[in-house]
Amino acid sequence: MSQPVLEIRNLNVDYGLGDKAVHAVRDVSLTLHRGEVLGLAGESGSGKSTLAYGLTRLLPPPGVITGGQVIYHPEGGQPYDVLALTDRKLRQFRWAETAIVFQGAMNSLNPVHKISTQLTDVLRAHEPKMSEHTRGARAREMLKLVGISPDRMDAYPHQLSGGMRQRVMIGMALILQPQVVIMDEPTTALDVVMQRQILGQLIELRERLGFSVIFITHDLSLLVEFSNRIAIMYGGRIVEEAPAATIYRDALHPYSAGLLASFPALRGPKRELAGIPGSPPDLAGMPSGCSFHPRCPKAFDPCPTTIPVLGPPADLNSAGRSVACWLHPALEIS
Amino acid sequence: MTSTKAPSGEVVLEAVGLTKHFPVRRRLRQIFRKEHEAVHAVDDVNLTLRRGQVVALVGESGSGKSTVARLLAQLYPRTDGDIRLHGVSTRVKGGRPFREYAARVQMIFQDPFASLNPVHTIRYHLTRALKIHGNAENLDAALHDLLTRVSLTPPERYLDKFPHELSGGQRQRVAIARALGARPEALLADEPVSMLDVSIRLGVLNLLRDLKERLNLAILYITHDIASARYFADQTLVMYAGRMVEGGDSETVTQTPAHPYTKLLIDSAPDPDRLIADIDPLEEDRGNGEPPSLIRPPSGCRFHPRCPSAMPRCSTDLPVPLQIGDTPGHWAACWLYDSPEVAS
Amino acid sequence: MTIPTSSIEQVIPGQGSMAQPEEAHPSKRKRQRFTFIRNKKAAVGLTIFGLYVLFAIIGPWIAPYDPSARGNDLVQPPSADHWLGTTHLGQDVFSQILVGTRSVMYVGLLAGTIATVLSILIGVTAGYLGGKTDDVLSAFANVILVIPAVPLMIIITSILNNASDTLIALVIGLTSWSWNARVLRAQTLSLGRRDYVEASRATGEKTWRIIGFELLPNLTAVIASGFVGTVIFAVLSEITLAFIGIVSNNGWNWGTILFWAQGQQALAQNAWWWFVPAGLAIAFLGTALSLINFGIDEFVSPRLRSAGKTKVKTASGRTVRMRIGFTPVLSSKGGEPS
Amino acid sequence: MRYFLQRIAFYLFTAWAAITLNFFIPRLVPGDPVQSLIAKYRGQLSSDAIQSLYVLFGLDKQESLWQQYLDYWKQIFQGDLGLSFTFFPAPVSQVISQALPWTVMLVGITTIISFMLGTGLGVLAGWRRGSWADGLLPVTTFFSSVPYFWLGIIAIYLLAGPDSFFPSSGGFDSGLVPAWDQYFIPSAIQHSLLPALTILISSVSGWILSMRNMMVTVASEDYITVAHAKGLSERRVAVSYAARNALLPNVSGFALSLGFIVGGTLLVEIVFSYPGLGFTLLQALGAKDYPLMQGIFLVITISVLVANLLADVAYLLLDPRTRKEG
Amino acid sequence: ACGDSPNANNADSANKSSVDFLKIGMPNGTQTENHNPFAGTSSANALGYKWMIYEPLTQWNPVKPADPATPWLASSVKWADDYKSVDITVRDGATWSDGQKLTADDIVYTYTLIKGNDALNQYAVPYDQITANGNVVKLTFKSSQFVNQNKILANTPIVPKHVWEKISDPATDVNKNPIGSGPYTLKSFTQAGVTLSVRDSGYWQDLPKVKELRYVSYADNSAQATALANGESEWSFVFIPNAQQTFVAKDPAHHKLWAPGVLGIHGLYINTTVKPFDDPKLRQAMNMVINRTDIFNQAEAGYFHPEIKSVTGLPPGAGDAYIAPEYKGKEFSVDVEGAKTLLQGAGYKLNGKTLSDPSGKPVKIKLSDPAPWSDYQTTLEIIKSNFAEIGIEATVEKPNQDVWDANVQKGAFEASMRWTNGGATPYDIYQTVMDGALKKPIGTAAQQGNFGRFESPEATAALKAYANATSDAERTKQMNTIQKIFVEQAPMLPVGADNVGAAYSDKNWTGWPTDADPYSGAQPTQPYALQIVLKLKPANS
Ligand SMILES: Nc1ncnc2c1ncn2[C@@H]1O[C@H](COP(=O)(O)OP(=O)(O)OP(=O)(O)O)[C@@H](O)[C@H]1O
Ligand SMILES: Nc1ncnc2c1ncn2[C@@H]1O[C@H](COP(=O)(O)OP(=O)(O)OP(=O)(O)O)[C@@H](O)[C@H]1O
Ligand SMILES: [Mg+2]
Ligand SMILES: [Mg+2]
Ligand code: NI
Repeated sequence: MSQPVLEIRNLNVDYGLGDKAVHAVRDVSLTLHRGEVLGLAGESGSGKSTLAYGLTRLLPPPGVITGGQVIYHPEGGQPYDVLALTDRKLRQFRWAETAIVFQGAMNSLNPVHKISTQLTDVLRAHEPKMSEHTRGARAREMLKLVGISPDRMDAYPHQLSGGMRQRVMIGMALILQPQVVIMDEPTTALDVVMQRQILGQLIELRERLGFSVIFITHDLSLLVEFSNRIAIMYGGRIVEEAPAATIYRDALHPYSAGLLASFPALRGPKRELAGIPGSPPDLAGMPSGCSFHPRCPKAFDPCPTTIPVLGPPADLNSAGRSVACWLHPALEIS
Repeated sequence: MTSTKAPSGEVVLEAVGLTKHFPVRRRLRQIFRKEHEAVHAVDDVNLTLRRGQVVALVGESGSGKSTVARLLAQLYPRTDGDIRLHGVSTRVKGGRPFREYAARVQMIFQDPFASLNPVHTIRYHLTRALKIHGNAENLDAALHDLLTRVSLTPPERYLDKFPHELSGGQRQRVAIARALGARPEALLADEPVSMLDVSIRLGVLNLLRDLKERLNLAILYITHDIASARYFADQTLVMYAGRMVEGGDSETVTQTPAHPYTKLLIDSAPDPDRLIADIDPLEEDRGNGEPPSLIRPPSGCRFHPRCPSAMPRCSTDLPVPLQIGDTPGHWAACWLYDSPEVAS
Repeated sequence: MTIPTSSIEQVIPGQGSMAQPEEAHPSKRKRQRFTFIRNKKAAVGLTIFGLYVLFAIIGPWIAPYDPSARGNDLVQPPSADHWLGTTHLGQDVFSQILVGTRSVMYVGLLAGTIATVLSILIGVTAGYLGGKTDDVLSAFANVILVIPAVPLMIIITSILNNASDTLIALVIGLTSWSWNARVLRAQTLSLGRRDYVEASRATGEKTWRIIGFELLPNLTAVIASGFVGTVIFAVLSEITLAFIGIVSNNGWNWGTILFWAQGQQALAQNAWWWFVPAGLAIAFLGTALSLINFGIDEFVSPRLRSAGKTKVKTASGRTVRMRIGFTPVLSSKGGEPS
Repeated sequence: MRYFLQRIAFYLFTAWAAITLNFFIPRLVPGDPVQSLIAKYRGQLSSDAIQSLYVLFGLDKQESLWQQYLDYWKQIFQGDLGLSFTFFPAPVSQVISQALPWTVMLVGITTIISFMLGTGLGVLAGWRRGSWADGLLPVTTFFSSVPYFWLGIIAIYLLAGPDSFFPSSGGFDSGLVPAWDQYFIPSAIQHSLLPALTILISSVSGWILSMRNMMVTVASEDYITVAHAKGLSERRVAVSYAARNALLPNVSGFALSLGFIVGGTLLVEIVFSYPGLGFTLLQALGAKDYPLMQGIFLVITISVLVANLLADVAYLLLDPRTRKEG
Repeated sequence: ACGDSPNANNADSANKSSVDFLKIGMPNGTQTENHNPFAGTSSANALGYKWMIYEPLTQWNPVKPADPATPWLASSVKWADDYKSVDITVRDGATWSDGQKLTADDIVYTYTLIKGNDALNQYAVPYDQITANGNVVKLTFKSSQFVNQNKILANTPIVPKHVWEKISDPATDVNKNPIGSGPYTLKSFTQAGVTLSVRDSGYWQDLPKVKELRYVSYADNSAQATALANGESEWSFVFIPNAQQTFVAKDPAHHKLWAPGVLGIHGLYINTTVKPFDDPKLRQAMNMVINRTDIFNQAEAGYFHPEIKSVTGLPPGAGDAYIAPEYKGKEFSVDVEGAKTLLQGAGYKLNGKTLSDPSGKPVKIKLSDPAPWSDYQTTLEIIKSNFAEIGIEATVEKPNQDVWDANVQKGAFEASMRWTNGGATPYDIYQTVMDGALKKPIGTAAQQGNFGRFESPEATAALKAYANATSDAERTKQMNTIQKIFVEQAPMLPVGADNVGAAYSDKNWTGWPTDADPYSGAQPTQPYALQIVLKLKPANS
């Protein structure tokens, strides 16, 4: 496997302080490798966005990072902890190394500035020496890259369609050629045709530019198609992580399996859909033990009491996958 | 519920040439001009809801699906066409006739988080639905019955809760229960699961299917997820920019789509079986892969500007529904299937 | 496209409410009912306000003197006999303030109620019904808004023969509803598009029931905040009117006190005790009401809520403020970079 | 454009309705200018003078209200607002035009300063929640709850005096004639300081509060987070992203308050004997001077509407979303 | 360099050590430029500067109304015995400020103008013929003008014919460039005030020492009072609450108040048609308990409306000469016991704190006056507590001014403080209160007087006889009758007198009229203000 570019270690994120805190992300460790698309799935409220924003300390109050590290490996440099950076350093780090494409593009663009301003703003902040002219040229270039004619430079966000706005955001994310691009449900607001267009484009760009992507969605079938590896989140934890095809064929965690069985297939034989019984957990009153156990059809003794650790399953010999489930207890790493 | 079991397949609600144009407010300087600008949200839509059947209406965002539902629920006055309830043309605006209509045709909204009033309990919501339609003779029993019907058991646990105390799926069930409170014959479900979590969608859809079978309801299922239409509906209609472009048996439409738009839709749907490597190359029509303006819809076939197999005729002549192949009831409004064209 | 709420329809700062309540996260609604009172500002405001209400009720009974009774100590500074000194007629200022509380509170609350009821009737109806009704009603509200309120009140009170407190409240109420009506209209417009309104229509509810049972309960916070705003405005208006000499018979209110004090040039006579306390009484009442309003605003718009502590201790012992864009990191335990 | 035409139609209607109300309301008031004049002089004017005054004011002729209303519109279209009774036979337009500049200067400039100051502080308070700026709020709230006139009178008592720098009344030193010269201007400024301060103190908190609330609201918008994510400087995010958007709703509030300048600060003008329009209006009210009342109401109505129109224009300039046709 | 500026001189003079201007203030609000001396609404009238530019034929002293008038533009005045005509000899040597001579033509023109123009005929004087014979002007009237003599001669500004005949509508002209015979001419006008400067030459007397008069119009009483206290204003006529402390004490050496009473009073009008107040006994009793000293000190700040002592209602000083022999020395004093006895005798019963009338009904009275008139309001509060002592329960109402005014005129009131007209004789006072000729039915506005609907044919006849009398003896006789009715019937309970005084500072200028030398009234807006200005001398000379 190729080199890691971003390592998340034991990240914990709370909303609020003290007893009332909601533990939205618990003890998450995850590694993103250079050039790969890492899919992050899980139902609503499982902490996907929180994890993504937590990486670069962008959570709004009352979000607090209560522990963990985010180690960034710059190309040919010494790795460092993003969470430990000073404000100034962090500002420099942002966008230049990791860029984020948010869920709603309309809300991500400042409605009162032209998109050219918003594009060049980044350059002005990160490459102050660049000339006005070069900046403009670069912004135009990016727009062309994402398939928007450069003469739309002077348009305001509201003058663009949803798809175009989302493309502008993607272009903006790539303008500094970052190593990591985080995409939080970049296409949920769009319809399928547009979604496919944009994702197709993104994959192509990734091949050309070589950045890594963390791709968040709850549409598992989309993820399976588009990502290299998939991590499934439930109740603030990662419950399974494996290459996309592996998960699709053979999900180990009952939750992942249930998730996959919830999507009707368009092609192939009509299969019976099982779904997952029960409703998502409340983060404030998380069940003890494996948080999925109240809904799990296969729950047994240890599930309600002990939290399973995420690790390569001991009973199977499939490389590059890990799961947190007592059905497949983790290999003891000693 | 005591409704006598009507024969399955009986036509309940029918739309004939249903049309809705939302007037665009005229500018002052246009005040003297004759023509009125309007959003052609729905044009000439025909659809039939039968007892014990689910008709799916699919199409991209803004294609007019919700408008069709609201027209059928008589929440909007229609511009043209006809809505027939058991073959009788109806047009109701308010008051008693509306309530009588509502007793037979009920609508379920897309967003269960928004369609229940946060200040009222479940009991209030359901009681109102029952009372308005005079189904409240034995209120407690009726309430229990409703909640049981939508699998919210035991009913006592839910009756005095506020919407916010329920999960999305439970709320949508309450919304369905409310619609059932009127003892309707037809249910118009406008994207009933798109706001729900993946893991609970299925439960709601299964419930709807179950109700259809048990109560012999006619259901219009609106969605943009064509896969769920295949799974859930007996018939599927595809809508594009305010017009129906294809219709037929769900399995046929999804497996052998005829209209280029349906094809595009199906090709675009995520498919886990496809591998990351063989993603289609970037399409040519990137820039205009967007739905057309409905104020000035393209002439002829509304899809022609995006259509890969557009012919000159497409931009001038409005396609008529044409029978496709030999599957009965499968049609598409596309000149590709006009016999002379096919012949040539 | 939507035309952004234009100017006249916008909320003026300081007046009425800035409340633009996006629906609070539904699962928190119940808890918020109590949070409102737990809000520190609102609690302080309510406490002060409660005191004023108490004095409005018992003021005339506990007042040491008849506020109009003349005494022999003319323009005396505060003393044990007269806690806030006396007027040029030897009247007890403290008693006047105590007794005056009732009129101020009465007029403020009554006018607030009248204006609120009117604004609900007009604003909600206009917002919900839309179309021609809306055009007519909002034009009407705009006209009232455009005409300056205080002069209008002066004119109207002078049409009336004998200005009783109730009449003054009526006039203030009748001239000051338009602002809230606009706010409510805008609010109703956005609520009216919500699915639950549409849904209850689809169920077959009657229009008045939709307005009364579906819309209004959801507008309570906005209405409450509008009410509080109007009460502030009404109190200030009544006092202003009293100050320029439009008062009710025999009525003592703080404006009357200021009127007499100014007419007698209290400050030039160095009789600060005559002039200052009444003004302070107004200011504290106003502050209390504003505090309540903040509470409501924050209740309605959770973003405005200053969520408890905003300062956090980090691992390194530093205190950092919670702020947007830089999430505080409390500790960073974990493995060493490899 | 369409948006504009709509607005203009709306303005015209509002203007018509307001002007009509302005016409009828004063006429409902009992009493007439002559009686008011006599009463005003309380014995200084002999009751013999009544007849001559009726003749003088032209009130000896009877005309139907409707006829008067028509005449009133005719006059308005001719730009003639009639003659004032209080200042008989000065034309209303003259009375207004001599008072208006004072109000506009004093209250206008103060409102602008108050708006800018309040907005600035509000941006700070909203951006740095929990810092010292938040502590400012209770204080300003208190001051904004104080009646203008009370504050003004206290200010006069405490700050103005025989040897004080602050004069207690008037718009300029007696003996000076309004002119743009080195004697008059400083005097006018000196006279405006206290009233301006009074208005400032009691009005600034409204701006602080609304701006703060808008900032707080805007600060949780996604685009702010994006701006942070882009690594822009704090200043740039606060000013160009947050404040710029938060300002929009305040602009129209500002325009509205500009419109209310004219009628809004009646009492400050009275307390400080400031020769402005508010004070003139009070005189007109006391004297049953309908023409003057109507004239002033007209000015107020028009200025409110013009201010709104300006707000629309400002919105148009500040908010690109409005610019879109259709 | 700044010579062009209209303010250059003023600014300089403010720094000079010796002051050559006088700052006069009035609480009359903003002004618009109008120098028309005939218009009651003009700035010239409101601030009083018309009397510095225009002069009357005679000057009379309201402080000593019985003294003969001083000739002014007339060198002598001769009334016929029946007061239906007057001969006026025009002074020689008076010139208009544009240099033209003042002649009998100008006087004839002025009076003809007034006669022919109802709007200018402020006192509704029935002019008949106006003719000139050389430098003698003869005015004739349709009725006796004894009671109006000073209004006609001393209150009418004489205007230049050559200027005014060119004015198309003298009633509404603003007289932008006033040309008068007085010692001052207009220098500048602003809405806050007016500056007059002294003429270079051509005035028929010695020019005054005050080179410049600066009139300032303050917004209201309190602003004016503050200005007086601060020294910003040197001369004004305004009610100053607690004047000793708020004004005099600020500079005891220079700040002076002088408020001589005149023949015009303020009192409590009682609606004599309302039961039981139609009973003169009750009114008398009420009259006996009013504490005028309290009112004088607490409501009128100890100076503003001089306390009326004589039971005839005539003010001290100005009224002394007219008091009937039987009432000489008879003064009001609070006599609660006397009042009770009187009431008992008339069939009223006082049980505990409530007085009931002979029919057994408790006696209650509503006192009303507009709220902004704080001295009246204070007076009513005092009267209310005075009445309480004899068991009359009074309530104070504060209708707004217009409502009050309408109510008083229509007789829709029970009791109200109000003023009477004033004049050169007590006639105006009594006429306002008792003249049956002015009486209107309840509900119809009585604009000129007799608001209490007092019915006394005797009084009406006496008033008429007084106005038309041709001899002093006749007048005295009628006056005595009138006073007797007034005292016995008490149609109105007199409280205080009007004053013609002023608050002034003699820091810069001395020579003001005082009790010791009451050579004229002291209000800055009256004709005699010119007499004062002519007498003023710099304080440090
Ligand atoms: N400001 C907040 N205060 C308290 N809890 C919060 C806050 N923001 C988010 N949460 C909680 O944190 C949890 C994780 O939220 P997050 O937004 O990361 O979920 P998500 O997986 O991105 O969901 P979605 O798919 O809906 O975007 C949720 O349960 C949410 O309720
Ligand atoms: N009240 C209305 N006034 C004017 N135009 C409207 C109105 N309602 C809908 N439209 C327009 O009609 C068209 C169809 O809207 P509709 O809501 O029916 O689409 P939809 O297919 O339900 O889309 P979605 O999947 O987003 O719900 C859209 O272009 C919309 O802008
Ligand atoms: Mg998310
Ligand atoms: Mg829809
Ligand atoms: Ni538009």
